[in-house]
Amino acid sequence: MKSNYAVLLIAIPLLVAFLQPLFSLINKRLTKWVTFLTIGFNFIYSLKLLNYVMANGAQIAIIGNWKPPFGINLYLSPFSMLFATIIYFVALIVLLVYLIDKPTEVDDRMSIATLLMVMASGAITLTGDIFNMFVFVEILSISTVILISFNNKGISFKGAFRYIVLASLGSSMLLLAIGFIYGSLGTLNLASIAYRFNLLNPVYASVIVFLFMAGIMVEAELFPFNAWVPEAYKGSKSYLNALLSGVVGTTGIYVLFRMFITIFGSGQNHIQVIGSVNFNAVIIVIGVLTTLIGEFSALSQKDIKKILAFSSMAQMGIIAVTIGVANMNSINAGIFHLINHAFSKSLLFIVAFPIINIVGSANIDKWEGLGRKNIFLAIAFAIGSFGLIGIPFFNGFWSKMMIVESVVSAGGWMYLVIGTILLSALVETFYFFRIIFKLFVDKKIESTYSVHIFIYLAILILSIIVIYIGIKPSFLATYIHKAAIDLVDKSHYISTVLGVIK
Amino acid sequence: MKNTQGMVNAFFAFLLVVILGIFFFNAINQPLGNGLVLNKDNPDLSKRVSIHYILKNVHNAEDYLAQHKSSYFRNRDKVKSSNLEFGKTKNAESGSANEVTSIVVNYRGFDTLGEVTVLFISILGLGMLLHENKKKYWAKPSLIVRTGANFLFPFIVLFGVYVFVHGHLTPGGGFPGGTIIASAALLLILGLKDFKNKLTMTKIIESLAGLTFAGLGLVGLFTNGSFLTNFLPSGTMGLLVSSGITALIYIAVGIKVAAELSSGIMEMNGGGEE
Amino acid sequence: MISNILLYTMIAAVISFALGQKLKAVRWSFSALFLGYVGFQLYGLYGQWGMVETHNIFSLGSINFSLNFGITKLGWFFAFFTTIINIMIWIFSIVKNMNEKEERGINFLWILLAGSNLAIFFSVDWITFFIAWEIMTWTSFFIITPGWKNSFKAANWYFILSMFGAYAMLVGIWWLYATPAIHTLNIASSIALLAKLSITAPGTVGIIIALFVLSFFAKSAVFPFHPWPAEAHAEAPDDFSPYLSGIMIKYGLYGILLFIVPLFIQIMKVNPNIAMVNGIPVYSYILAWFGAITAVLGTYLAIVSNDMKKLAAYSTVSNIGYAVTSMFILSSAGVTGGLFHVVNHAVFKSAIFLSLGAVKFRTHEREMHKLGGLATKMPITFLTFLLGIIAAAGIPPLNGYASKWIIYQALLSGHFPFLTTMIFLASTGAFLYLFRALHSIFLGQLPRKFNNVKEVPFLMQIPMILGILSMLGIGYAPGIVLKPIGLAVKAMGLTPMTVENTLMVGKLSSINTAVVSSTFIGAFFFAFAFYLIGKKRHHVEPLDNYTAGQDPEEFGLTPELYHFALKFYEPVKNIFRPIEEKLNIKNYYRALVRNANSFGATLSEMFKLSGAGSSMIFVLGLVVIILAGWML
Amino acid sequence: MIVLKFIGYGFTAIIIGLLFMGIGRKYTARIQRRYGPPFWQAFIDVTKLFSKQSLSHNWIMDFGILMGFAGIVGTILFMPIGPWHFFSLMNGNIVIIMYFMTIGSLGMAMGVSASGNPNSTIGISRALTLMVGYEIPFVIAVIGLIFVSKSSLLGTMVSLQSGGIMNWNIIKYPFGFIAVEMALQAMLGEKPFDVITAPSEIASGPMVELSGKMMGLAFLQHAAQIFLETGIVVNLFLGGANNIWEFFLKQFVLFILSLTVNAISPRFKFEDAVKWLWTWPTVFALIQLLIIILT
Amino acid sequence: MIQSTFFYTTAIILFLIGLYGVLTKRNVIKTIITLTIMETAVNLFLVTIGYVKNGTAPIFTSTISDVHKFVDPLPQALVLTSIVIGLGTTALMLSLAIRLYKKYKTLNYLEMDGEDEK
Repeated sequence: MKSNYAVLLIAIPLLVAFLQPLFSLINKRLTKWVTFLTIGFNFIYSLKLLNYVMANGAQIAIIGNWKPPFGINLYLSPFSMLFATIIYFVALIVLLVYLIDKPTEVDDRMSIATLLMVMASGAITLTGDIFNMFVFVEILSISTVILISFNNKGISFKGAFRYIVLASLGSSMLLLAIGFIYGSLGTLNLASIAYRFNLLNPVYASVIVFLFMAGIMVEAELFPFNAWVPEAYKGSKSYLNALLSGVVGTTGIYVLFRMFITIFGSGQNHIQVIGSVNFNAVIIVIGVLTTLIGEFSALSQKDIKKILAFSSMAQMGIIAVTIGVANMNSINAGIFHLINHAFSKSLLFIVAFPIINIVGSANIDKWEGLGRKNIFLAIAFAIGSFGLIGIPFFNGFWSKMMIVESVVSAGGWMYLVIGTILLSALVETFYFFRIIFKLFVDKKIESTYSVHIFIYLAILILSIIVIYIGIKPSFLATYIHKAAIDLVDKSHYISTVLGVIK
Repeated sequence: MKNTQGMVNAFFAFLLVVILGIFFFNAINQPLGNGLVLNKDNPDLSKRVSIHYILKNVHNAEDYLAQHKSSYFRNRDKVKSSNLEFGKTKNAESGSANEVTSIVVNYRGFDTLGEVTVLFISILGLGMLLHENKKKYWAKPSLIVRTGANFLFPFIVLFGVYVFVHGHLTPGGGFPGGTIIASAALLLILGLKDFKNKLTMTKIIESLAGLTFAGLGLVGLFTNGSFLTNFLPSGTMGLLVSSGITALIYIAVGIKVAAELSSGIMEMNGGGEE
Repeated sequence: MISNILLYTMIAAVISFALGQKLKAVRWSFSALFLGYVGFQLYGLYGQWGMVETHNIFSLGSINFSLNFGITKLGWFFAFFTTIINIMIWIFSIVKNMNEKEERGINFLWILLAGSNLAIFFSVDWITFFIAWEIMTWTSFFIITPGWKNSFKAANWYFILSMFGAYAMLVGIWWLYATPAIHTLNIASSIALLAKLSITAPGTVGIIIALFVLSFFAKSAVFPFHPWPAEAHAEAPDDFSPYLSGIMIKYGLYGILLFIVPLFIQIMKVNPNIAMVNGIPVYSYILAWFGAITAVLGTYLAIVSNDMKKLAAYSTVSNIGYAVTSMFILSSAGVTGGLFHVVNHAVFKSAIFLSLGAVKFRTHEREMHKLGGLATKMPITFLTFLLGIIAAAGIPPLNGYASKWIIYQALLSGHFPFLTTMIFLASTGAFLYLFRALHSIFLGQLPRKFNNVKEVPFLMQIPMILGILSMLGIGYAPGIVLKPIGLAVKAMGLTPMTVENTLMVGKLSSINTAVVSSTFIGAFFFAFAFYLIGKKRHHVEPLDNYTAGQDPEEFGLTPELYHFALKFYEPVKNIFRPIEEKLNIKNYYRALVRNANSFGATLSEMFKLSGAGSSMIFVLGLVVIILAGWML
Repeated sequence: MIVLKFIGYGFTAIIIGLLFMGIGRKYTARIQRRYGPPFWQAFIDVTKLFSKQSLSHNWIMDFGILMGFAGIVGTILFMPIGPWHFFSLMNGNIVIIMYFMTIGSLGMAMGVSASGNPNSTIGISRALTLMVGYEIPFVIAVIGLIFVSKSSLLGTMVSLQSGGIMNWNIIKYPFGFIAVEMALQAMLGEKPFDVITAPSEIASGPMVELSGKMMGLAFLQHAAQIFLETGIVVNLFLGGANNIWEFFLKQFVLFILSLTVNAISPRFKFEDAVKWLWTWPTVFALIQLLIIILT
Repeated sequence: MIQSTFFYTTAIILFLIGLYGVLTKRNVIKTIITLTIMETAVNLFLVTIGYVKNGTAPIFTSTISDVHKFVDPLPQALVLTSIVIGLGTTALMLSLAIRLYKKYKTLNYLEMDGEDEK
């Protein structure tokens, strides 16, 4: 079976990660390149698989030759492969910058951690087993801690510690939820859980969902569970923040999508009301709060990393709202926006890195005049923020249009929701334009920092993508369309994994 | 003032905890009858996937979706007619006598791969965080400790090896075995004054062991078409040489865990200076 | 065809960008010529009503995004006139930018803006409209802020209010689309369907109208959004202010004419049970009042401002107020008058801003009391400004009068005494601030430092002369503009006014503008005959003045000190002092921004809590969510 | 022919205006127990001014004065004077009249402010502000009349008032008349609203820099203005006239009324003048308007 | 006879104790300890899920081969994994604590100030 080979996406990075200590004995810089090449392999392979599943429909990859629900399986569908591909791609671009960052003593460990983090994110999107997902979430959070503390500053350790405390709390909740699920349903396979979930006692089911939510929303950067965000982003290196936002956040939201729509939800069109708890409403409220808090907090910040961190948070909130609204259009919009956000935000974080080096500060007040010094970076920053704000013919525009459409069409109190979201969007627009304006202020900057060609390359690639999606979104639309159908088709998921219902 | 704040905080925390407690207890004590709840007191294993792990007949499990939604086992009678017998059954699906091992390494081997990775990455992170640690020299260990360390070291290692080699037969396995060996390393650090950190060695060992695990999985993928397939014959249940790659993987895991934990201990002891 | 024009615009923008920083003259001339070409093409498009071009972008879920361009009568009218005025402005900016520091990429943005300008007028569905609207907003934002701090603060006013409006419109658009009875993005059909819907669901229609009106009002700076022009127009580059004031502020009015006014007219036709005031829907009446308030408020603010560009900007606000009031009267005369006033205002206000730009080009001074006596030094500029203010004040021989006359016709024949009073008050007030600008800049004493000021170069005079000619021309024969307006008004479902080239027929009275113009000329000759009597006049220096027997120089009076211009209307200010604070709506906006900032700071404090604190948020949040979840 | 008619209109207005001014001076003097100049004094003044040398600072000054005079003369053509009317289509179009009249003010203002004397500029500033003051009540009252006559033509209004004194608007709409009369006081620049010229404060304000024929033109303009403004009120409220003499008589009555007030009043402080105009006459005008709307 | 409810209750109470500690302790080490308590509680909870009254360990030996008495082996496998993960997390947290202490010379989270703004 060809699809079984998809496990290489996880196995090869693991194999390489175990080999990396040997490489590091040869040369520490070598490990960076090995990581880069491995993720490159992952990206190309996942792209191939993506096209395969787009053509042939969802597949499963069986591990250990044990059929589900007994063994662990990977579920390869347009949705999961799309996100795996995007995660690998973003990671690849970020690693391009990491390759030329100045060498440190701990590069070998760092490159292993990055590799494992990306691997884990990909694995989370692919896996079809809830406990397996938990294990990979743990790998993800531990490697995230390493990523954050890589910067080797007090604030990095503080951020890392804060993150790991919250992640541990979250993983305890997650594990409790898994315990509750196994104790009642007797299975860990996602398809199987989905198949049986509505047999549960409703109150009990809602407890499971609450716990699961608390566990995964730490990664998804949603409000009450995201207190780690600003400090961790501040502590981490700017381009690595692209991983935090584009990989960790994306993965968290992916899991929310998958779990709430396909597994816990009733698939078509609505997350079910579980035990008198209207989870649609709960998620929407969380999303709106996150957006509001994120954007307004960002407004008052001066540090670019914090601004972008809060902005990431807010965007995640917006996407969460689309999960809560859960009609077909909103799911399309949410997926689209998640992809757009991954690209634009990564671009911004990567651009911020050389800028911080040139200016010597992450404080945006000191960024004045960068446009005179290096117009390319300034324009790239502008492109990234345009993508994020949703200026026409940049990628974010279409997804924001769709989000507004889908939320408005839900009617009722959604008008309030959309009002709040747009208010936050207004705030976001304001502070991004403030930064862009500062970049173009007439002022001289003295700096000897020269920007490496790889950074330009990374920026160029992302900028082109941002603009290309903006001008010609149709190529992405086909993928998103299939992904969304895959996401909402619960019975198809079950029958693909567990065999066809006779 | 500060105290008052602390008390308020504590009270508040207490309140929250109590509410969460009510929430949990409410969940646990949901009555039967209104849908599935937590299976308490003598759970019906036939409603869980693990029954097939125990019976080692996953391949023979009937088409899942053809069965009733709430059970994994159509015929409860089949549960009673188990023909597994220690030392006699040959070529069962998973040959290990230790059911837990068969799950950990075979049925859900992928989880274990991840688990090993977690350990790997956290020790890595530990090393990264502490790489500036200077080596600390303890007070000169007493004669008893020194002699004890020298004397006990091979025995502890031997015991550790025993534990992970027999992982598929008896309680224990790679993780406990590895930990025991690592404790031997700790003993050496405490007992020998001039103990040299051997981080390079542990690194290589760890690497090779990890490679073995992942490599075995890949061999399964390329020969039998599925990652981590037990491509070796599982032999007779209960023998030392049985259960195919399960035993091999546990040995690799044991070695890996031993190397990792030892290196972790050494890092804490001052990894920066070698 | 339309898409081709828009495509060429983009190509032209790219070419301009590619030409680089050096070739200023080439770039600006190229773009002006290009715009001329566009104007020519547009002229050729006249008459091809109903042509639609569709470009699919993508479809996802149940929505299909496509760009649809078509030619409507109103749209063509706006596109053509704005392009003509645009050409005028661009000729001006050739010289301006050659002589002054030019910001990077400004020309590129200008061309993009011109393109989006056309796209707004040619879009026939809401998505296209919105896209063009947004592009216009952000390009203009970047043109307004060419790199200095004040301009950013100023542009923020514009930008935030505009974005607020744009988002309101976005919600409105999708609300339209989400309403099952409408479910279309086409502008024309949405009007018809909304009108029908107003019978069964007046609330929904009301809210949709409110959302769109919010957007259009924000763009056109109607009360309560009136503060932005003063900030943005004043701080914008001098050659961009005419565009801002002449064209950009009209987009909102275009939106109103495109959507709101036809919608009200349709509603009046199909819905018998709508609440009416004086024969128009009560909503429309309220909106007309917004216009009237804008007119008066703009006038007052213009009177008390000392910055010449701010003054002109507030004047724009008040003129928009007239047009809005007039349009919401919904009668044929009202809509015609509003539309006509839009055109006239575009002409005279760009002429005024051009002359102010010329003054600033030579003097680099913006505060009026520091100028003075420039009339003799810059006669063409002075004449442009003089005729501009005469037109703006609505004094007969010029074009401003023609549209004001129609507006009064509409208001009086529709029996709106209080609205008429408000408009008249604003109009009389206009006289105050316009004269003040005239006096402070061009009359009075010439400060010594401007003794060597020369008239602007000829290329800069051309657009001003064009402005003068068009003001006089339209004033003499308003029919040339009113006829195409008639077509647009007819398309809205109204009977257009009877007009000939120089004759306008109203319900209460009629007017022959040619006769009025000739009367003025005749009267002037009559007066001139008296002037010829008696001795030749004797010229003396301006400082040689009646000072009750003292020589001004002796008690140390310089021309600068002797020029009475600062606090010119202090008495007016004194009269309004008790309510000045309340009139200043900016304070409310500022407080809003401040509060948003401190709100954000407070929120972000939450993330600085200690480690245990963040866990506390975690658990507290979880508990609250759980409890709320059970309750919901 | 038209040219002759034009000149005839112009001279009529000037002569009647100058006559009124002269009589007015005499009348005021009599009230104040002075002897006063002869009633043709105004003609003498004008003749004298035109014969003197005139100073000018620049061409704008000349141009402005000319424009001011032209504006007023032009406006008179739009006003029906008894049976006379210059245009038939626009026979007393009130909107044109009100706006055309401002040419006069604008020209005057431009001319004197070009002189650069602060006194004159202050005067202009006051004049313009005061204009806002009196136009509000005036316009409100006129709007009421336009509503009842359903036309904005003075000619139509006059014809509606024909047929006896009881049809006059002054009887039908007394509050409106009171408002307009108060506004007229300010329009004419008589006390208590003579804040514009205010000789003791700002040395005759706008006129301070004028001399010779400039002053003469300004004088003529003032005369024409008196004719125009009283004429408008006559047309609006006093039922117009069947022949021009009746018209002049009615104008004269109005003028005398205003002079009487002038002779016995002190001057308002400037801000108070505007405030007063925005309260009392405006209130009267509004009452009138409400009455018209409600009935 | 001990019921499994007893274990569940114990696990939950232990979990809550841990949680209370996390919420109230400002000391880094104490926070780590309380987090470990929580992990233990969760492990206990998981093991209890597989609990069978009078059951035996799920290991075939020469004497025991009655599969009906086996406790559920799957939760045990999960707990094994979870313990190792807990170990990893704890190790990492402890090393972070060491770094924090070296940086700020304190273990109290509230007193770790400075270097926030560059």
